[in-house]
Amino acid sequence: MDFDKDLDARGLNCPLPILRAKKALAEMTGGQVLRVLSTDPGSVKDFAAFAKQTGNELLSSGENNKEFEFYLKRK
Amino acid sequence: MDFDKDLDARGLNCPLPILRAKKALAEMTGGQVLRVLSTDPGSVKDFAAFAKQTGNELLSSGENNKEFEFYLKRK
Amino acid sequence: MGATPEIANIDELIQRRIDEILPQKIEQALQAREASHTPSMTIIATKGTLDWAYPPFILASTAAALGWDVKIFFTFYGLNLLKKDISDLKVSPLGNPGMPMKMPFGPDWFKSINWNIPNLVQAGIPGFESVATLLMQQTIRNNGVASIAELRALSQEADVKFIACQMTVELFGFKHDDFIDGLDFAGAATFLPEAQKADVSLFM
Amino acid sequence: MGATPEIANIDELIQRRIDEILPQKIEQALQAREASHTPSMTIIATKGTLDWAYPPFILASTAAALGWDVKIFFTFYGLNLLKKDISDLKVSPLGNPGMPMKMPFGPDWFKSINWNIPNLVQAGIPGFESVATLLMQQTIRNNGVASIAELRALSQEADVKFIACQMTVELFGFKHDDFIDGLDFAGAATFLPEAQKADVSLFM
Repeated sequence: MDFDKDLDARGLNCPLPILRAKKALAEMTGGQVLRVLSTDPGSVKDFAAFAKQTGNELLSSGENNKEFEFYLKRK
Repeated sequence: MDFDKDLDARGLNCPLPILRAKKALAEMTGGQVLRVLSTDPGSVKDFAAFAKQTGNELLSSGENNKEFEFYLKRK
Repeated sequence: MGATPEIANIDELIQRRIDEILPQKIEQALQAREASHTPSMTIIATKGTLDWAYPPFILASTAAALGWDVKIFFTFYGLNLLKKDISDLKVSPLGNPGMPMKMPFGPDWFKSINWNIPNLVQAGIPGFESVATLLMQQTIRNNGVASIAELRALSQEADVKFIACQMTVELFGFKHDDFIDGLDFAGAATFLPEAQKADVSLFM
Repeated sequence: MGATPEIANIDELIQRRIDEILPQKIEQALQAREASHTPSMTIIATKGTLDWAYPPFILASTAAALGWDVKIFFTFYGLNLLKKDISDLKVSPLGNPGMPMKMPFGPDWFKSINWNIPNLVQAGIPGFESVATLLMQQTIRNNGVASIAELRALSQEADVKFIACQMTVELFGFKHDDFIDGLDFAGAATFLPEAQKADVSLFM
Protein backbone atom coordinates (compact mmCIF):
# COMPACT_ATOMS: atom_id res chain seq x y z
CA MET A 1 0.00 0.00 0.00
CA ASP A 2 1.22 3.51 -0.78
CA PHE A 3 1.89 5.86 2.08
CA ASP A 4 2.99 9.46 2.54
CA LYS A 5 4.84 9.14 5.80
CA ASP A 6 6.57 6.34 7.64
CA LEU A 7 6.81 5.94 11.41
CA ASP A 8 9.14 3.36 12.92
CA ALA A 9 7.84 2.64 16.41
CA ARG A 10 9.58 -0.74 16.70
CA GLY A 11 11.06 -1.40 20.11
CA LEU A 12 8.78 1.17 21.73
CA ASN A 13 6.16 0.29 24.27
CA CYS A 14 2.73 1.65 25.14
CA PRO A 15 1.84 4.50 24.99
CA LEU A 16 4.73 5.65 22.81
CA PRO A 17 3.56 4.20 19.42
CA ILE A 18 0.20 5.94 19.80
CA LEU A 19 1.77 9.21 20.93
CA ARG A 20 4.25 9.22 18.03
CA ALA A 21 1.48 8.36 15.57
CA LYS A 22 -0.63 11.23 16.81
CA LYS A 23 2.29 13.58 16.39
CA ALA A 24 3.07 12.29 12.90
CA LEU A 25 -0.56 12.63 11.78
CA ALA A 26 -0.69 16.18 13.11
CA GLU A 27 2.04 17.13 10.64
CA MET A 28 0.21 15.59 7.67
CA THR A 29 -2.73 16.80 5.60
CA GLY A 30 -6.20 15.31 5.25
CA GLY A 31 -6.33 12.12 3.20
CA GLN A 32 -2.61 11.36 3.50
CA VAL A 33 -1.58 7.92 4.70
CA LEU A 34 0.76 7.12 7.57
CA ARG A 35 2.45 3.75 7.87
CA VAL A 36 3.41 2.66 11.38
CA LEU A 37 5.71 -0.26 12.21
CA SER A 38 5.54 -1.59 15.75
CA THR A 39 6.65 -4.57 17.81
CA ASP A 40 4.28 -3.95 20.72
CA PRO A 41 1.60 -6.69 20.63
CA GLY A 42 -0.74 -4.33 22.51
CA SER A 43 -0.64 -1.93 19.60
CA VAL A 44 -3.05 -4.03 17.49
CA LYS A 45 -5.97 -3.27 19.75
CA ASP A 46 -4.59 0.16 20.63
CA PHE A 47 -4.43 1.39 17.02
CA ALA A 48 -7.96 0.13 16.37
CA ALA A 49 -9.18 2.14 19.37
CA PHE A 50 -7.07 5.12 18.33
CA ALA A 51 -8.61 5.12 14.84
CA LYS A 52 -12.13 4.81 16.20
CA GLN A 53 -11.70 7.64 18.69
CA THR A 54 -9.79 10.09 16.54
CA GLY A 55 -11.60 9.46 13.27
CA ASN A 56 -8.35 8.71 11.41
CA GLU A 57 -9.27 5.60 9.43
CA LEU A 58 -7.26 2.42 10.01
CA LEU A 59 -6.92 1.23 6.41
CA SER A 60 -5.13 -1.95 7.37
CA SER A 61 -3.57 -3.71 10.30
CA GLY A 62 -1.28 -6.67 9.76
CA GLU A 63 1.33 -8.83 11.41
CA ASN A 64 4.44 -10.34 9.95
CA ASN A 65 6.95 -12.22 12.07
CA LYS A 66 6.08 -10.40 15.31
CA GLU A 67 6.18 -7.03 13.59
CA PHE A 68 2.98 -5.10 13.21
CA GLU A 69 2.16 -2.77 10.33
CA PHE A 70 -0.61 -0.20 10.37
CA TYR A 71 -1.89 2.15 7.71
CA LEU A 72 -3.73 5.18 9.00
CA LYS A 73 -5.48 7.71 6.78
CA ARG A 74 -5.44 11.19 8.20
CA LYS A 75 -8.85 12.68 8.82
CA MET B 1 -16.82 49.07 46.67
CA ASP B 2 -19.51 48.86 49.35
CA PHE B 3 -20.06 45.59 51.13
CA ASP B 4 -22.39 44.22 53.78
CA LYS B 5 -20.10 41.73 55.41
CA ASP B 6 -16.36 41.32 55.72
CA LEU B 7 -14.43 38.04 55.85
CA ASP B 8 -10.77 37.98 56.77
CA ALA B 9 -9.37 34.72 55.40
CA ARG B 10 -5.76 35.94 55.38
CA GLY B 11 -3.26 33.34 56.47
CA LEU B 12 -5.68 30.53 55.70
CA ASN B 13 -5.09 27.93 53.08
CA CYS B 14 -7.30 25.95 50.71
CA PRO B 15 -10.05 24.97 51.27
CA LEU B 16 -10.66 27.23 54.27
CA PRO B 17 -11.25 30.55 52.45
CA ILE B 18 -13.95 28.93 50.29
CA LEU B 19 -15.55 27.16 53.25
CA ARG B 20 -15.66 30.34 55.32
CA ALA B 21 -17.06 32.32 52.41
CA LYS B 22 -19.80 29.78 51.91
CA LYS B 23 -20.70 30.00 55.58
CA ALA B 24 -20.68 33.80 55.55
CA LEU B 25 -22.90 33.93 52.46
CA ALA B 26 -25.36 31.53 54.04
CA GLU B 27 -25.96 34.06 56.80
CA MET B 28 -26.62 36.92 54.35
CA THR B 29 -29.65 37.79 52.23
CA GLY B 30 -29.99 37.89 48.46
CA GLY B 31 -28.21 40.81 46.80
CA GLN B 32 -25.91 41.54 49.74
CA VAL B 33 -22.18 41.79 49.10
CA LEU B 34 -19.44 39.90 50.91
CA ARG B 35 -15.84 41.08 50.85
CA VAL B 36 -13.18 38.41 51.31
CA LEU B 37 -9.51 39.08 52.02
CA SER B 38 -7.10 36.22 51.38
CA THR B 39 -3.39 35.54 51.04
CA ASP B 40 -3.75 32.17 49.31
CA PRO B 41 -2.60 32.54 45.67
CA GLY B 42 -4.82 29.59 44.72
CA SER B 43 -7.88 31.50 45.86
CA VAL B 44 -7.99 33.62 42.70
CA LYS B 45 -8.95 30.67 40.55
CA ASP B 46 -10.86 29.02 43.37
CA PHE B 47 -13.21 31.96 43.96
CA ALA B 48 -13.88 32.24 40.24
CA ALA B 49 -14.85 28.55 40.22
CA PHE B 50 -16.86 28.98 43.41
CA ALA B 51 -18.85 31.88 41.94
CA LYS B 52 -19.53 29.99 38.74
CA GLN B 53 -20.72 26.85 40.52
CA THR B 54 -22.78 28.44 43.26
CA GLY B 55 -24.28 31.29 41.25
CA ASN B 56 -23.05 33.91 43.72
CA GLU B 57 -21.63 36.56 41.40
CA LEU B 58 -17.95 37.50 41.72
CA LEU B 59 -18.22 41.27 41.36
CA SER B 60 -14.49 41.82 41.50
CA SER B 61 -11.24 40.02 42.15
CA GLY B 62 -8.09 41.98 42.80
CA GLU B 63 -4.57 41.72 44.12
CA ASN B 64 -2.59 44.20 46.12
CA ASN B 65 0.83 43.36 47.51
CA LYS B 66 0.20 39.60 47.74
CA GLU B 67 -3.19 40.14 49.34
CA PHE B 68 -6.26 39.18 47.39
CA GLU B 69 -9.63 40.88 47.64
CA PHE B 70 -12.88 39.40 46.39
CA TYR B 71 -16.39 40.84 46.26
CA LEU B 72 -19.16 38.27 46.09
CA LYS B 73 -22.82 39.10 45.63
CA ARG B 74 -25.14 36.65 47.31
CA LYS B 75 -27.51 34.89 44.98
CA MET C 1 -69.59 26.86 14.11
CA GLY C 2 -68.37 24.48 11.46
CA ALA C 3 -64.75 25.36 12.26
CA THR C 4 -64.60 23.52 15.58
CA PRO C 5 -64.46 19.98 14.33
CA GLU C 6 -61.86 21.08 11.83
CA ILE C 7 -59.66 22.54 14.58
CA ALA C 8 -60.10 19.36 16.58
CA ASN C 9 -58.91 17.51 13.49
CA ILE C 10 -55.88 19.74 13.17
CA ASP C 11 -55.08 19.29 16.82
CA GLU C 12 -55.26 15.56 16.38
CA LEU C 13 -53.06 15.79 13.32
CA ILE C 14 -50.46 17.81 15.22
CA GLN C 15 -50.41 15.33 18.08
CA ARG C 16 -50.08 12.42 15.74
CA ARG C 17 -47.22 14.08 13.89
CA ILE C 18 -45.42 14.98 17.14
CA ASP C 19 -45.77 11.42 18.37
CA GLU C 20 -44.29 10.28 15.10
CA ILE C 21 -41.44 12.74 14.84
CA LEU C 22 -40.45 13.41 18.47
CA PRO C 23 -38.71 10.15 19.42
CA GLN C 24 -36.57 10.29 16.31
CA LYS C 25 -35.67 13.96 16.85
CA ILE C 26 -34.68 13.29 20.46
CA GLU C 27 -32.57 10.36 19.35
CA GLN C 28 -30.91 12.57 16.73
CA ALA C 29 -30.24 15.33 19.24
CA LEU C 30 -28.68 12.91 21.71
CA GLN C 31 -26.55 11.33 19.02
CA ALA C 32 -25.41 14.70 17.73
CA ARG C 33 -24.46 15.68 21.27
CA GLU C 34 -22.48 12.52 21.72
CA ALA C 35 -20.73 12.86 18.38
CA SER C 36 -19.69 16.42 19.03
CA HIS C 37 -18.66 15.66 22.62
CA THR C 38 -14.94 15.77 23.34
CA PRO C 39 -14.08 13.03 25.83
CA SER C 40 -12.44 14.28 28.98
CA MET C 41 -10.54 12.98 31.99
CA THR C 42 -9.39 14.44 35.27
CA ILE C 43 -6.74 12.80 37.42
CA ILE C 44 -5.70 13.52 40.99
CA ALA C 45 -2.03 12.52 41.24
CA THR C 46 -1.01 12.10 44.86
CA LYS C 47 2.04 9.86 44.83
CA GLY C 48 5.66 10.88 44.49
CA THR C 49 7.73 7.80 43.67
CA LEU C 50 9.18 6.56 40.37
CA ASP C 51 6.86 3.58 40.03
CA TRP C 52 3.67 5.42 40.94
CA ALA C 53 4.54 8.29 38.62
CA TYR C 54 3.69 6.13 35.61
CA PRO C 55 -0.09 5.68 35.85
CA PRO C 56 -1.05 9.38 35.67
CA PHE C 57 1.38 10.29 32.89
CA ILE C 58 0.69 7.19 30.75
CA LEU C 59 -3.07 7.62 30.93
CA ALA C 60 -2.94 11.37 30.45
CA SER C 61 -0.63 11.31 27.43
CA THR C 62 -2.55 8.47 25.78
CA ALA C 63 -5.90 10.17 26.33
CA ALA C 64 -4.47 13.34 24.83
CA ALA C 65 -3.32 11.32 21.80
CA LEU C 66 -6.90 10.09 21.42
CA GLY C 67 -8.04 13.69 21.32
CA TRP C 68 -9.28 13.87 24.89
CA ASP C 69 -9.28 16.92 27.08
CA VAL C 70 -7.14 16.01 30.12
CA LYS C 71 -6.36 17.75 33.39
CA ILE C 72 -4.13 16.46 36.19
CA PHE C 73 -4.35 17.92 39.66
CA PHE C 74 -1.06 17.27 41.49
CA THR C 75 -1.40 17.27 45.24
CA PHE C 76 0.47 15.97 48.27
CA TYR C 77 3.44 13.82 47.30
CA GLY C 78 2.31 14.01 43.69
CA LEU C 79 3.69 17.53 43.62
CA ASN C 80 7.15 15.99 43.38
CA LEU C 81 6.31 14.89 39.84
CA LEU C 82 6.21 18.53 38.76
CA LYS C 83 9.66 19.48 39.97
CA LYS C 84 12.14 20.64 37.34
CA ASP C 85 14.52 17.87 38.31
CA ILE C 86 12.81 14.51 38.66
CA SER C 87 15.92 12.41 38.18
CA ASP C 88 15.80 11.68 41.92
CA LEU C 89 12.41 9.90 41.87
CA LYS C 90 12.87 6.52 43.50
CA VAL C 91 11.20 3.14 43.73
CA SER C 92 10.39 2.29 47.28
CA PRO C 93 9.86 -1.46 47.51
CA LEU C 94 9.81 -1.31 51.29
CA GLY C 95 6.32 -0.61 52.46
CA ASN C 96 4.91 -0.83 48.99
CA PRO C 97 1.86 -2.98 49.54
CA GLY C 98 1.40 -3.55 45.84
CA MET C 99 4.89 -4.81 45.14
CA PRO C 100 5.36 -8.56 44.89
CA MET C 101 7.94 -10.43 46.91
CA LYS C 102 10.18 -10.76 43.91
CA MET C 103 11.36 -7.76 41.96
CA PRO C 104 9.63 -7.63 38.58
CA PHE C 105 12.57 -5.98 36.82
CA GLY C 106 16.33 -6.26 36.60
CA PRO C 107 18.57 -9.20 35.71
CA ASP C 108 17.57 -12.74 36.51
CA TRP C 109 19.71 -13.07 39.66
CA PHE C 110 18.02 -9.95 41.02
CA LYS C 111 14.53 -11.03 40.10
CA SER C 112 15.05 -14.43 41.67
CA ILE C 113 15.65 -13.04 45.15
CA ASN C 114 12.67 -13.32 47.43
CA TRP C 115 13.03 -9.86 48.94
CA ASN C 116 10.33 -9.55 51.50
CA ILE C 117 10.87 -12.60 53.68
CA PRO C 118 11.99 -11.43 56.11
CA ASN C 119 11.39 -7.78 55.37
CA LEU C 120 14.31 -6.86 57.55
CA VAL C 121 16.73 -8.41 55.07
CA GLN C 122 15.51 -6.05 52.43
CA ALA C 123 15.53 -3.07 54.71
CA GLY C 124 19.05 -3.82 55.85
CA ILE C 125 20.81 -3.92 52.51
CA PRO C 126 22.59 -0.61 52.24
CA GLY C 127 21.57 1.19 49.08
CA PHE C 128 18.92 -1.36 48.17
CA GLU C 129 16.60 1.32 46.90
CA SER C 130 19.32 2.89 44.81
CA VAL C 131 19.93 -0.48 43.22
CA ALA C 132 16.22 -1.13 42.68
CA THR C 133 15.77 2.35 41.22
CA LEU C 134 18.76 2.02 38.91
CA LEU C 135 17.61 -1.37 37.71
CA MET C 136 14.07 -0.15 37.11
CA GLN C 137 15.46 2.79 35.14
CA GLN C 138 17.68 0.50 33.06
CA THR C 139 14.88 -1.98 32.50
CA ILE C 140 12.63 0.84 31.39
CA ARG C 141 15.20 1.99 28.85
CA ASN C 142 15.98 -1.50 27.56
CA ASN C 143 12.32 -2.22 26.98
CA GLY C 144 11.42 0.86 25.04
CA VAL C 145 9.34 2.20 27.90
CA ALA C 146 9.24 5.98 28.13
CA SER C 147 10.87 7.76 31.06
CA ILE C 148 8.75 9.88 33.36
CA ALA C 149 10.43 13.03 32.09
CA GLU C 150 9.58 11.98 28.52
CA LEU C 151 5.95 11.14 29.31
CA ARG C 152 5.59 14.39 31.21
CA ALA C 153 6.96 16.38 28.28
CA LEU C 154 4.72 14.48 25.84
CA SER C 155 1.71 15.18 28.03
CA GLN C 156 2.42 18.89 28.11
CA GLU C 157 3.08 18.96 24.39
CA ALA C 158 -0.30 17.31 23.82
CA ASP C 159 -2.04 20.02 25.89
CA VAL C 160 -2.64 18.03 29.05
CA LYS C 161 -3.26 20.69 31.67
CA PHE C 162 -1.29 20.47 34.91
CA ILE C 163 -2.77 22.04 38.05
CA ALA C 164 -0.57 22.20 41.16
CA CYS C 165 -2.30 22.24 44.53
CA GLN C 166 -1.29 25.58 46.02
CA MET C 167 -2.07 24.45 49.57
CA THR C 168 0.41 21.59 49.31
CA VAL C 169 3.00 23.91 47.77
CA GLU C 170 2.85 25.95 50.98
CA LEU C 171 2.59 22.97 53.28
CA PHE C 172 5.74 21.44 51.83
CA GLY C 173 7.53 24.77 51.56
CA PHE C 174 8.05 24.58 47.79
CA LYS C 175 8.58 27.66 45.68
CA HIS C 176 6.85 28.14 42.32
CA ASP C 177 10.35 28.32 40.89
CA ASP C 178 11.01 24.67 41.88
CA PHE C 179 8.50 23.55 39.27
CA ILE C 180 8.38 23.26 35.50
CA ASP C 181 6.67 25.98 33.47
CA GLY C 182 3.09 25.93 32.30
CA LEU C 183 1.41 25.08 35.60
CA ASP C 184 -1.74 26.53 37.11
CA PHE C 185 -1.66 26.92 40.87
CA ALA C 186 -5.11 26.42 42.37
CA GLY C 187 -7.16 24.41 44.82
CA ALA C 188 -9.93 21.87 45.13
CA ALA C 189 -12.61 24.43 44.20
CA THR C 190 -10.97 24.79 40.80
CA PHE C 191 -10.56 21.07 40.32
CA LEU C 192 -14.05 19.87 41.24
CA PRO C 193 -16.08 21.56 38.48
CA GLU C 194 -13.65 20.04 35.98
CA ALA C 195 -14.10 16.61 37.53
CA GLN C 196 -17.86 17.03 37.39
CA LYS C 197 -17.81 17.49 33.62
CA ALA C 198 -15.23 14.78 33.02
CA ASP C 199 -16.19 11.41 31.58
CA VAL C 200 -13.51 9.74 33.68
CA SER C 201 -12.16 10.90 37.02
CA LEU C 202 -9.43 9.02 38.80
CA PHE C 203 -7.60 9.34 42.09
CA MET C 204 -4.09 7.94 41.90
CA MET D 1 -62.90 16.61 -2.57
CA GLY D 2 -61.76 20.15 -1.70
CA ALA D 3 -60.63 19.21 1.82
CA THR D 4 -57.80 16.86 0.89
CA PRO D 5 -55.27 19.32 -0.56
CA GLU D 6 -56.05 21.69 2.28
CA ILE D 7 -55.34 19.07 4.96
CA ALA D 8 -52.24 17.97 3.09
CA ASN D 9 -51.06 21.56 3.12
CA ILE D 10 -51.77 21.91 6.80
CA ASP D 11 -50.00 18.65 7.51
CA GLU D 12 -46.96 19.81 5.57
CA LEU D 13 -47.00 23.07 7.49
CA ILE D 14 -47.22 21.20 10.76
CA GLN D 15 -44.31 18.99 9.88
CA ARG D 16 -42.19 21.91 8.79
CA ARG D 17 -42.91 23.80 12.02
CA ILE D 18 -42.19 20.76 14.15
CA ASP D 19 -38.89 20.24 12.37
CA GLU D 20 -38.08 23.87 13.01
CA ILE D 21 -39.08 24.06 16.64
CA LEU D 22 -38.24 20.64 18.03
CA PRO D 23 -34.43 20.60 17.96
CA GLN D 24 -34.30 23.89 19.81
CA LYS D 25 -36.89 22.74 22.38
CA ILE D 26 -34.96 19.54 22.96
CA GLU D 27 -31.72 21.45 23.38
CA GLN D 28 -33.47 23.75 25.88
CA ALA D 29 -34.82 20.78 27.82
CA LEU D 30 -31.38 19.19 27.99
CA GLN D 31 -29.80 22.43 29.13
CA ALA D 32 -32.48 22.99 31.76
CA ARG D 33 -31.84 19.51 33.06
CA GLU D 34 -28.14 20.23 33.32
CA ALA D 35 -28.71 23.57 35.00
CA SER D 36 -31.08 22.19 37.64
CA HIS D 37 -28.84 19.19 38.30
CA THR D 38 -27.16 19.17 41.72
CA PRO D 39 -23.60 17.90 41.26
CA SER D 40 -22.70 14.95 43.42
CA MET D 41 -19.65 13.02 44.54
CA THR D 42 -19.06 9.78 46.37
CA ILE D 43 -15.73 8.92 47.96
CA ILE D 44 -14.45 5.65 49.37
CA ALA D 45 -11.95 6.55 52.10
CA THR D 46 -9.72 3.59 52.89
CA LYS D 47 -6.61 5.06 54.49
CA GLY D 48 -6.12 5.87 58.14
CA THR D 49 -3.01 8.03 58.37
CA LEU D 50 -2.67 11.75 59.00
CA ASP D 51 -1.40 12.55 55.51
CA TRP D 52 -3.93 10.44 53.59
CA ALA D 53 -6.78 11.77 55.73
CA TYR D 54 -6.55 15.07 53.88
CA PRO D 55 -7.72 14.21 50.35
CA PRO D 56 -11.20 12.90 51.27
CA PHE D 57 -11.99 15.68 53.74
CA ILE D 58 -10.60 18.50 51.60
CA LEU D 59 -12.47 17.37 48.50
CA ALA D 60 -15.68 16.61 50.41
CA SER D 61 -15.82 19.90 52.31
CA THR D 62 -14.93 21.93 49.21
CA ALA D 63 -17.55 20.15 47.12
CA ALA D 64 -20.13 20.81 49.83
CA ALA D 65 -19.15 24.50 49.77
CA LEU D 66 -19.80 24.47 46.03
CA GLY D 67 -23.29 23.17 46.73
CA TRP D 68 -22.60 19.54 45.87
CA ASP D 69 -24.24 16.52 47.40
CA VAL D 70 -21.39 14.48 48.94
CA LYS D 71 -21.17 11.07 50.56
CA ILE D 72 -18.06 9.41 51.99
CA PHE D 73 -17.95 5.69 52.61
CA PHE D 74 -15.31 4.96 55.25
CA THR D 75 -13.96 1.46 55.07
CA PHE D 76 -10.90 -0.46 56.22
CA TYR D 77 -8.25 1.80 57.73
CA GLY D 78 -10.35 4.78 56.68
CA LEU D 79 -12.62 3.97 59.60
CA ASN D 80 -9.96 5.45 61.89
CA LEU D 81 -10.86 8.87 60.50
CA LEU D 82 -14.28 8.61 62.14
CA LYS D 83 -13.07 7.93 65.66
CA LYS D 84 -13.99 10.47 68.30
CA ASP D 85 -10.36 11.02 69.11
CA ILE D 86 -8.24 11.44 66.00
CA SER D 87 -5.39 13.22 67.71
CA ASP D 88 -3.39 10.03 67.34
CA LEU D 89 -3.45 9.92 63.55
CA LYS D 90 0.13 9.54 62.37
CA VAL D 91 2.23 10.07 59.31
CA SER D 92 3.85 6.81 58.46
CA PRO D 93 6.70 7.26 56.00
CA LEU D 94 7.42 3.59 56.45
CA GLY D 95 5.04 1.67 54.29
CA ASN D 96 3.77 4.74 52.51
CA PRO D 97 4.06 3.87 48.83
CA GLY D 98 3.36 7.40 47.72
CA MET D 99 5.90 9.07 49.91
CA PRO D 100 9.14 10.21 48.36
CA MET D 101 12.46 9.43 49.99
CA LYS D 102 12.80 12.85 51.56
CA MET D 103 10.24 14.21 53.98
CA PRO D 104 8.27 16.99 52.34
CA PHE D 105 7.60 18.90 55.55
CA GLY D 106 9.39 20.05 58.67
CA PRO D 107 12.48 22.20 59.04
CA ASP D 108 15.24 22.17 56.45
CA TRP D 109 17.54 19.87 58.38
CA PHE D 110 14.72 17.35 58.62
CA LYS D 111 13.74 17.60 54.98
CA SER D 112 17.33 17.19 53.86
CA ILE D 113 17.69 13.75 55.40
CA ASN D 114 17.40 10.98 52.86
CA TRP D 115 15.38 8.73 55.11
CA ASN D 116 15.16 5.61 53.10
CA ILE D 117 18.83 4.86 52.47
CA PRO D 118 19.26 2.56 54.17
CA ASN D 119 15.65 2.13 55.04
CA LEU D 120 16.73 0.48 58.24
CA VAL D 121 17.80 3.83 59.64
CA GLN D 122 14.29 5.13 59.25
CA ALA D 123 12.68 2.01 60.57
CA GLY D 124 15.09 1.91 63.45
CA ILE D 125 14.82 5.42 64.83
CA PRO D 126 12.78 5.14 68.01
CA GLY D 127 9.78 7.39 67.78
CA PHE D 128 10.51 8.39 64.21
CA GLU D 129 6.84 8.45 63.36
CA SER D 130 6.08 10.63 66.35
CA VAL D 131 8.66 13.14 65.16
CA ALA D 132 7.38 13.08 61.60
CA THR D 133 3.81 13.43 62.82
CA LEU D 134 4.64 16.29 65.15
CA LEU D 135 6.49 18.12 62.40
CA MET D 136 3.64 17.65 59.96
CA GLN D 137 1.17 18.92 62.54
CA GLN D 138 3.32 21.97 63.26
CA THR D 139 3.84 22.67 59.59
CA ILE D 140 0.09 22.41 59.04
CA ARG D 141 -0.60 24.93 61.79
CA ASN D 142 2.14 27.33 60.71
CA ASN D 143 0.78 27.39 57.16
CA GLY D 144 -2.86 28.07 57.94
CA VAL D 145 -3.84 24.61 56.78
CA ALA D 146 -6.91 23.13 58.47
CA SER D 147 -6.56 20.20 60.84
CA ILE D 148 -8.32 16.94 60.04
CA ALA D 149 -10.67 17.44 62.99
CA GLU D 150 -11.56 20.88 61.63
CA LEU D 151 -12.12 19.67 58.07
CA ARG D 152 -14.18 16.76 59.36
CA ALA D 153 -16.39 19.07 61.42
CA LEU D 154 -16.74 21.48 58.48
CA SER D 155 -17.74 18.59 56.23
CA GLN D 156 -20.43 17.43 58.64
CA GLU D 157 -21.66 20.97 59.12
CA ALA D 158 -22.00 21.29 55.36
CA ASP D 159 -24.12 18.12 55.22
CA VAL D 160 -21.52 15.77 53.83
CA LYS D 161 -22.90 12.34 54.63
CA PHE D 162 -20.58 9.88 56.38
CA ILE D 163 -21.23 6.17 55.94
CA ALA D 164 -19.19 3.75 58.05
CA CYS D 165 -18.63 0.27 56.69
CA GLN D 166 -20.29 -1.99 59.20
CA MET D 167 -18.31 -5.01 58.07
CA THR D 168 -15.02 -3.28 58.87
CA VAL D 169 -16.38 -2.10 62.21
CA GLU D 170 -16.81 -5.74 63.16
CA LEU D 171 -13.59 -6.83 61.52
CA PHE D 172 -11.57 -4.35 63.54
CA GLY D 173 -13.61 -4.88 66.70
CA PHE D 174 -14.75 -1.27 66.97
CA LYS D 175 -17.86 -0.28 68.87
CA HIS D 176 -20.34 2.26 67.48
CA ASP D 177 -19.56 4.28 70.56
CA ASP D 178 -15.95 4.75 69.41
CA PHE D 179 -17.16 6.96 66.60
CA ILE D 180 -18.49 10.48 66.22
CA ASP D 181 -22.22 11.06 65.97
CA GLY D 182 -24.16 11.40 62.76
CA LEU D 183 -22.88 8.30 61.00
CA ASP D 184 -24.79 5.77 58.98
CA PHE D 185 -23.58 2.22 59.41
CA ALA D 186 -24.06 0.30 56.21
CA GLY D 187 -22.35 -1.75 53.57
CA ALA D 188 -21.29 -1.74 49.94
CA ALA D 189 -24.85 -2.41 48.81
CA THR D 190 -25.83 0.95 50.26
CA PHE D 191 -22.86 2.74 48.75
CA LEU D 192 -23.06 1.46 45.18
CA PRO D 193 -26.42 2.95 44.16
CA GLU D 194 -25.15 6.31 45.43
CA ALA D 195 -21.96 5.96 43.39
CA GLN D 196 -24.02 5.11 40.33
CA LYS D 197 -25.81 8.43 40.44
CA ALA D 198 -22.73 10.47 41.32
CA ASP D 199 -20.97 12.75 38.83
CA VAL D 200 -17.63 11.95 40.43
CA SER D 201 -16.68 8.78 42.28
CA LEU D 202 -13.24 8.38 43.79
CA PHE D 203 -11.42 5.64 45.65
CA MET D 204 -8.87 7.03 48.04
